Amino acid sequence: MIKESFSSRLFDVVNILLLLILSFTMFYPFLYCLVLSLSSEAYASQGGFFLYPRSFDLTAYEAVFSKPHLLTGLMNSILRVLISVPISVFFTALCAYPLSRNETPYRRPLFLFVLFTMLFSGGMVPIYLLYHNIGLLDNRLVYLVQGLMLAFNVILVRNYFQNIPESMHQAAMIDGASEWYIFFRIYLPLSRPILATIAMFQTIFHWNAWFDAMIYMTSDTKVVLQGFLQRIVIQQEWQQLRDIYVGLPPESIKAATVIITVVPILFVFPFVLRHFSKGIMLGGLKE
Amino acid sequence: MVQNTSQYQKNKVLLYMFLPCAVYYFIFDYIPMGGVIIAFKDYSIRDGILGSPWIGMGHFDTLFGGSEFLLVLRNTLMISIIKIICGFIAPVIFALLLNEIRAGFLSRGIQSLSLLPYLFSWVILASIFRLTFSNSGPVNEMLSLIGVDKPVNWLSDDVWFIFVIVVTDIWKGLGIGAIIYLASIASIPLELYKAAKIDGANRFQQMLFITLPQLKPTMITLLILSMGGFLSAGFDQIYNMYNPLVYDVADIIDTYVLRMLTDLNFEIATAAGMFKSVVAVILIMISNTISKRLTNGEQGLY
Amino acid sequence: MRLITYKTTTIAIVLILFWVILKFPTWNKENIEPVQIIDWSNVKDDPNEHLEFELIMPGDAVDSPDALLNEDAYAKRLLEEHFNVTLNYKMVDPATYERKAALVKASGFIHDVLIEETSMLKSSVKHGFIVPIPFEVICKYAPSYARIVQEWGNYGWQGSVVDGVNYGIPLIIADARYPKVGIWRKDWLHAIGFDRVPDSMEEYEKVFKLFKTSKPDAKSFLLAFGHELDAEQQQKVLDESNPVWAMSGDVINWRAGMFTEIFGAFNVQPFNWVLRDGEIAWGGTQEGSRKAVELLHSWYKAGFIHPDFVTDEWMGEVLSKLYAGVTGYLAHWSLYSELHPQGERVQTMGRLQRNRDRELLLRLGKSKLEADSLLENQSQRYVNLWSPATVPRGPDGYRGHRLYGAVGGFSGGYYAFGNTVIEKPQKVLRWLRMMETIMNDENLLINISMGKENLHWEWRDSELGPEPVGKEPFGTMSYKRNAEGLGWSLWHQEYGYLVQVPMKEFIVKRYFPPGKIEFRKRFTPSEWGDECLFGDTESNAPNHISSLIKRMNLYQQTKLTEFIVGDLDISEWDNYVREYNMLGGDEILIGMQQYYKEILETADRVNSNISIFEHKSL
Amino acid sequence: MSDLVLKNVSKVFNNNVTAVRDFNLEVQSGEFMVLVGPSGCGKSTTLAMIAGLEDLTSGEILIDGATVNTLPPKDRDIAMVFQNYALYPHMTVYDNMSFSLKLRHWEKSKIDKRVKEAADILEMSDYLDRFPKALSGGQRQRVALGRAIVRKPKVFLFDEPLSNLDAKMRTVMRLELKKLHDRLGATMVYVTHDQTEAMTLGDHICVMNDGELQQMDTPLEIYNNPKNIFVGSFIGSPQMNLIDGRLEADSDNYEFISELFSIKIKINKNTIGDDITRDVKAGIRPEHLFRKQQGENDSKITGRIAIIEPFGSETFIYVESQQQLVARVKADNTYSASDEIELWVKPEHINLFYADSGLAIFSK
Repeated sequence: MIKESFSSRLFDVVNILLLLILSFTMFYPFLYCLVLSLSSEAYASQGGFFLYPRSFDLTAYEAVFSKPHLLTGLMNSILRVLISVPISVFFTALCAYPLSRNETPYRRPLFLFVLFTMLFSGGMVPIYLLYHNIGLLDNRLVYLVQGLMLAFNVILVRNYFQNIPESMHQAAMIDGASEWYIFFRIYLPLSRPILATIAMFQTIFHWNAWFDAMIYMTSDTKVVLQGFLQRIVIQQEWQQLRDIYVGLPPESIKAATVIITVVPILFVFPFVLRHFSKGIMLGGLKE
Repeated sequence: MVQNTSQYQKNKVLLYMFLPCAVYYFIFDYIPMGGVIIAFKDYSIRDGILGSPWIGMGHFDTLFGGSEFLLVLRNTLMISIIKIICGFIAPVIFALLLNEIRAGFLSRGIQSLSLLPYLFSWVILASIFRLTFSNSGPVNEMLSLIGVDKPVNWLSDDVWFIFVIVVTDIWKGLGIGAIIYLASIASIPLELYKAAKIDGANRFQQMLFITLPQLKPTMITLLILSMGGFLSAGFDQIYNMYNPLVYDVADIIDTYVLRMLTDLNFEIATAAGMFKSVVAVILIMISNTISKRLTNGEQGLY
Repeated sequence: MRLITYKTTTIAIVLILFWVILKFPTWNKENIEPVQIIDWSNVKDDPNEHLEFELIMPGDAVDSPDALLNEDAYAKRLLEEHFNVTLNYKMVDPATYERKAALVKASGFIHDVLIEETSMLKSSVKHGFIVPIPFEVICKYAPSYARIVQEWGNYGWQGSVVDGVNYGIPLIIADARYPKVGIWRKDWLHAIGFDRVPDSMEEYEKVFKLFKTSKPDAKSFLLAFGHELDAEQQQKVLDESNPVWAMSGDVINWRAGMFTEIFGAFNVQPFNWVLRDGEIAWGGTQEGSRKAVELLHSWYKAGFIHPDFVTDEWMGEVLSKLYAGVTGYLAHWSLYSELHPQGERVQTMGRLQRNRDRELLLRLGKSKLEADSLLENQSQRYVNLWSPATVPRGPDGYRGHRLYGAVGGFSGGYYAFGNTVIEKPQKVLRWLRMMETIMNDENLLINISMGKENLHWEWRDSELGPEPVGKEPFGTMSYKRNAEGLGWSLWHQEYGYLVQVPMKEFIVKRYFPPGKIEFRKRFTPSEWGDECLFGDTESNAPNHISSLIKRMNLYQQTKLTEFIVGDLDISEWDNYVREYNMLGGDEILIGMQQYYKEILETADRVNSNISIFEHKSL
Repeated sequence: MSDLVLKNVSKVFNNNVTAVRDFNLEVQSGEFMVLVGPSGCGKSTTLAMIAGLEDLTSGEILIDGATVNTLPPKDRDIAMVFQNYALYPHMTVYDNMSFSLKLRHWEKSKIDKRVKEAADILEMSDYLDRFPKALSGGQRQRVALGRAIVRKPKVFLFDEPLSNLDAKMRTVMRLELKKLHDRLGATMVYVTHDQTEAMTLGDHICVMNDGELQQMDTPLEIYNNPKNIFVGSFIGSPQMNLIDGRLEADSDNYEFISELFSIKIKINKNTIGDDITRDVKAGIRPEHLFRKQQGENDSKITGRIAIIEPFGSETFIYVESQQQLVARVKADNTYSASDEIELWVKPEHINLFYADSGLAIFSK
């Protein structure tokens, strides 16, 4: 066996140790939350560092589930992802295709037209007034319109389209296919990896968006799950629970709310892993 | 001529394909951009955006005159500079270290765990960190195990709060950053490493002279992108994690704009927002031209 | 290179735009007509003209479903029949009221009657959302309401005055002085040999030291169950007992009442404006504050104050530490109901302590049956674990705590009228008449605040005399009352819910339990209570001052915390004071003196109006 | 320069696939040793083991008599040139060549001299500041060579360095390599699947097949006396003709009898012993099929021409008979497809092999 130098073996040991500690820090906060949400009143406010719940007590979850807006929030979030993500992936691809074709007239200015939207934004007031005039205020359609075609995703898809060999397009042209046909039948199926990655980005974007719910929704039944969590945990609204669960320590209510919001994401996690670990080529974004 | 028209004919179809997207961008991005003129007007809702009287650069004078915005600007610059510097290097190092682990299952395991934080929104993470970084929380408990008895008030002390903000921001972006860099590392031909081994490079030298230079194009691209967000300094994170005790350090442009909005002070909010966007556009242009010149033309966003 | 490329064209357009903006600053300023001023002289309120009102107000807890106002809510129907009006309420939850109200206005929908804080009111005026209401009109149509405001908080008027014009009616809740009463863990005191509540700083210190050293929680448990345990189990209880602190606190809401009885013992309140021989003075930089902070620092070093006091929230972690037996003293209560033996807080404390004892007994090896029977015959222990503290005497003989008093239950709130009333100004007069009539019609006032006798509440005899008690068991604050348009808790609903009109003193005495009156008398004697000169409304001060005050309060909170925690040594106090004044203290003082003068002037203006209409009362 | 010895080296990959089985080799100092064989025969693995890029499962490798099994590549004082050059894309030619010296902390002037020297040998002096991207295939290969030369290593290792070049450049570089070897006199181990390279470059050739050394000898010896059917058919293009048949003893000589032809052959009695009964195969090189009889005990094969492939100076003729044959004759266009043709073969040009074991039966 080729003898590795001592420093390289030492490096291995230290490296693995370091990364294990790092992955523990990645994992521990969620464990801490889980433990906190399960521990009974007495232990929750003791604070400190624990790895396992000293007692099993579900009153915190009972309290949080008693809030009506949790279920409506969950429904809103799921609907938002199921409807917005596919539509936004389609439109991102549709927008990227003409930008990837050299023969599109005014291709460069169109690209700058899209890119500029990533950098410059009108600010909250004009957008709010626009939504009001269109009637999008307090309307779930806002969730679809938000982040429909993010310039960053369009660039990623356009790069992927450009990596598809030109011969594909030429062959189809010779067979007499129209641009729409090429787009639907050839380019879309071929770019499944990047579309899956964009779908992943959009799922995370739509699932985690809380700000638009906070600003544009006035009736509470239309707020997404994150909005519900934000109000409970950040804006200290857990006090509303005082009539039934008086004395329940705030830490366990907050922790329970967090765990309930975290669980659905863990279902998506394996899919995310599969697509992301295939890796996305970000280097060399230039056309 | 016929050939030419069909050429043009075909292109027109492409334009038709782009039309719906152009309409979307025009309505939802470019029309609100028009609203920026509020920053130059004595805006009142009754008179509407067009009706309100112009007052030129008045608001910008008050904005930069008053000490509050300058304090906010200082905070934003401070936080985003630190974040960009550390946040830019950390995923590269993490990817390099991850790449050095030979045991396949271990590196995949750590990589998937590191992706976990990227999935969660700042609302979730902020609520978790408020619990874990509280004075009697687990972090202080661990510190007391290793001898630091005086509890560090992470969330209420100015300096520590910035430290927590930067560290947690890096912690969240580590996973996705590593994946992007590992994708580039994977494209490095194995022969290069063999040649380096024969040339006498040990593992660190291989990492330094072979792996790292290959990541340059991706690093440049990510740096340019982060330039775009230079003045946003992580609104989601700070809005959900800060508390009155650290306002003087953690108040950034976006939280300032939101506060102005709730006071119905639309002009100042729009003026600050516009300032942020203009700076973002300029920064992107500068960093893009610099990167193009540096890598003689082949690296850049557009 | 082609001259006209995309880049150059876009830059050219931008430059032209800027030139246009800068060139014509006053482009179309002239043709905006000012908001019409209502000519109140010829506005008549004809009682049989039916009026419809759109109202927006912060509901008690709109979040829980049963709190949403029913269509035919009792109080709403009563008011509508009585005053020939229709009231359409939009209830918004209190936490996000400010932001949501702002956005609703921004979208152009203006309600007839709104509840606005000073900062909101000022920006509403700027955007022309609300109309001015001269003092003359208020005093003419609601003289007794105006007099109550003069009596309880005349500083309220100034908050709704913008450039000399008044835009709002200050909201008043009855006797607005809430004391900051403390409580002790009765069983802990007993366990360390104290049979009465400590009454001076020295005694406080002695008790805290004993709390710290002699494991009071474990001892009190042993006093109750010791005889049932063998020596080894008893030792186990002592060894395993968690560390204990005397108290925690919440720096973020310091102003609302942290450590006020400690500062009071040095005759100062850190976040109050007081009159010191005719001059306005700020408590935070007084010598008394230094002594109090020095004492608190020594307590912190001795481990009496829980380190979490920096970031805890009073309603959250501070309270749950008390419930969990981590702390033994807390001074934050202000309502009689909160300390009443049948009140929910005391009952919860008992329930939680019982659970903890049960868990400990099980862990000590007792079977479920044994544990329950032991708990049963010790049930007297859980009836009332708290005993109210007195306001302790300081080394120089001073006593005092901060009276959390404010004009208007919504800490500085005002009724304001949207510009939609311009076509029908009589709506304002109708609203003023409603307030005035309810104020003086005891039966109507009781019905719209507590509800209908024997339907929503009834008289019941308790050891403290007849008490009006809700249909549900004592003290439960159910939101079903909100659905009927009534206040959520019978216990401190001393003002109308749908129309915020306060109960006069004699009504409160007749309808509320004598214990409550006695409680208030005992804890709010004027010589103990140190009420802030501006109530909690210094945020009504002129804009540049109020933002400076906010910032300086935060600065003071951080500095005082650093002194207590020890990051800053007490010797630094003088340059802290110098820094505070230099950074903003002096400027604020000047601003507040000016503001105080304005308050007095406005109060006199209102006085003169009241006197005009006094003898001509309707 | 130094010699290289491999003693029963073998390599089994963790999925227990044996890549190299019991490989023994001695490379004299200054010798140009070629390892040739089909892809997957273990030649590259062997080279990697010599370089230290792969561990040995068993056996021993010595350079200048010193065992190097456990030494990492950098301590073995070897240099290697890769198939796709493995130049560092982000470094100039100069940096690429001087990289190994920089790692050894040589000071600047010494590095400069050594690199300039190597560049002169390869006529690359004016490309030193260019990036690999800006060079042609041949130039890049020269840089890779330069990188090795600079080190003045004990042993040069080549892993199919020319296979990425176009045909013309390949011949040019082959000559360069030959000149270089003669000039430096260095010990070189060269791995290729191209037999022309093997024949032209190697002082000695090792023919390998699925992990085993088939034969190690000089090129001509391998060409003329292949040890088994594999070596015979692998070396030489177009491939050696193999004709099935059997032997019959007559007095002290033997006769090879097959459907196509039969011929008397002198075989040493004690080598064949009683294996006379086993089926045999006769290997005849295409150039050893002549159109005219030259000796009296030549024998004739008749067949019909299937395809004619003119190569300018030579022509390949594919003949259809009981078996397919291919002949290599001087170019002349007297023949055309489907003509009858007679081909003569001489006894000394026949290599006999046992059909079952494939081993050669040595006549001399």
